[in-house]
Amino acid sequence: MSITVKFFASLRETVGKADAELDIGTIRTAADVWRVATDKHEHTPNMLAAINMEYASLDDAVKDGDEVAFFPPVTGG
Amino acid sequence: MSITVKFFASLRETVGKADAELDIGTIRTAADVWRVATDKHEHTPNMLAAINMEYASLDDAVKDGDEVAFFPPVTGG
Amino acid sequence: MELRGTAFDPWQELQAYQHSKPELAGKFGATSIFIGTMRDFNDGTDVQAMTLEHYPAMTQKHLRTISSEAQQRWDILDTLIIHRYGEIHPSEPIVLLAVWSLHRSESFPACRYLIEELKARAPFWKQEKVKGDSRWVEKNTPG
Amino acid sequence: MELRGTAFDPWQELQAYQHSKPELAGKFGATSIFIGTMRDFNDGTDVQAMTLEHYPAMTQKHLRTISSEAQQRWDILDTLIIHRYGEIHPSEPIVLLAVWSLHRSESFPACRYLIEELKARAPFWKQEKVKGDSRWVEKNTPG
Repeated sequence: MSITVKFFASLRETVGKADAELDIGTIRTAADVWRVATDKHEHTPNMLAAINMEYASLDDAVKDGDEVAFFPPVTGG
Repeated sequence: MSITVKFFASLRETVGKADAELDIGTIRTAADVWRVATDKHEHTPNMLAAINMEYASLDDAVKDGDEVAFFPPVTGG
Repeated sequence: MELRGTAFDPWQELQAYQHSKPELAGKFGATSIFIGTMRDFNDGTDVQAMTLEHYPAMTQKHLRTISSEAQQRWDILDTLIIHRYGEIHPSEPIVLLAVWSLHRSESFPACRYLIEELKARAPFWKQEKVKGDSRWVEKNTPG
Repeated sequence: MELRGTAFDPWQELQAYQHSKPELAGKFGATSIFIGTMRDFNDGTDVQAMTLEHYPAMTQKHLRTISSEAQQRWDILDTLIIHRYGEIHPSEPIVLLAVWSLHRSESFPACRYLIEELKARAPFWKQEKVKGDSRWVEKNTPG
């Protein structure tokens, strides 16, 4: 019963880690994942989240086995 | 006192020549050039004309030394 | 801007052109390229070859004009136009257009402008060889 | 669709890709290409190098999705996407996009769609090296 968490780019630096593994416990949403994984770290309003490689809102539900990622606006191409 | 005339593509085939050299005589417009150079050959309404390499209307005036060209719609690229 | 009587490789042309302009290196962020290539069919029939007739002095003049119009309308660093004439075979490039600029918001519309204006204004005429016969192409596909 | 960790030559890639698809020869009339290249300056300052971080599995998934969306929206024959990651130096290509179709009315908007969607959705992040310091690029230039 766990969630894999990933942080990228400036967010990885701010949070101070690239990955985390959480026991699902009382976690229901991506916002819960952020709070537990970062110890309630503040985040910028333009932070993006993805659940299993798809863009998601912080209110979206997560379930056992999900990979949840947090990152700043993308700047490829 | 002369006008150089050029015919291109299907128009060259219809008219039966690629070039002509006309004495300017009573020629005033591109339409006059066409009539004299082709012996009043009929032409399709979508025929294009150029005077000195610039697109022109058949009513446009020509003068001594001009190069006047007649051709069908262009199909490059 | 160049009119070419024989087949060319667009990749070699692009590489050579960029190599010949070292002052551009590091300055452009966007390159938009269009290549028009001869197909082996048109209007439902097989085409063996094509002859591209042109009006050389007028073609050169208009390709230069179109290119400078693009440079005036958009903030672009350089353009390249190579166009074939003469006998062309299926899968050979007919036209190569390239635009170099800082950003894609300039290179994309400028490249599109070059091909649309070239097709509308440059005096070229295509004659296709179909089953031993020749037919003039009456008009271009709209953009 | 390919993610590349080292510098590539876009002309060689295009030549090799087209060579690897002999079934396309004679079938396409239009090729639209976009290349995004690293500049040696940004926001008024010199940039020595750039590191492009990405989220590999998500990047691959989204580039594939964008590519099939383009194939659904426009009548196109093939697409190619190559995108760099890792350390990149000025004048190196970052992204190469190509679209092959019958007519330019398909290849142009499809190529533009690929780059706009890639920039909006593909999870890459640029970090520039400026005077020995590193700075994250906060957002892309609008299209």
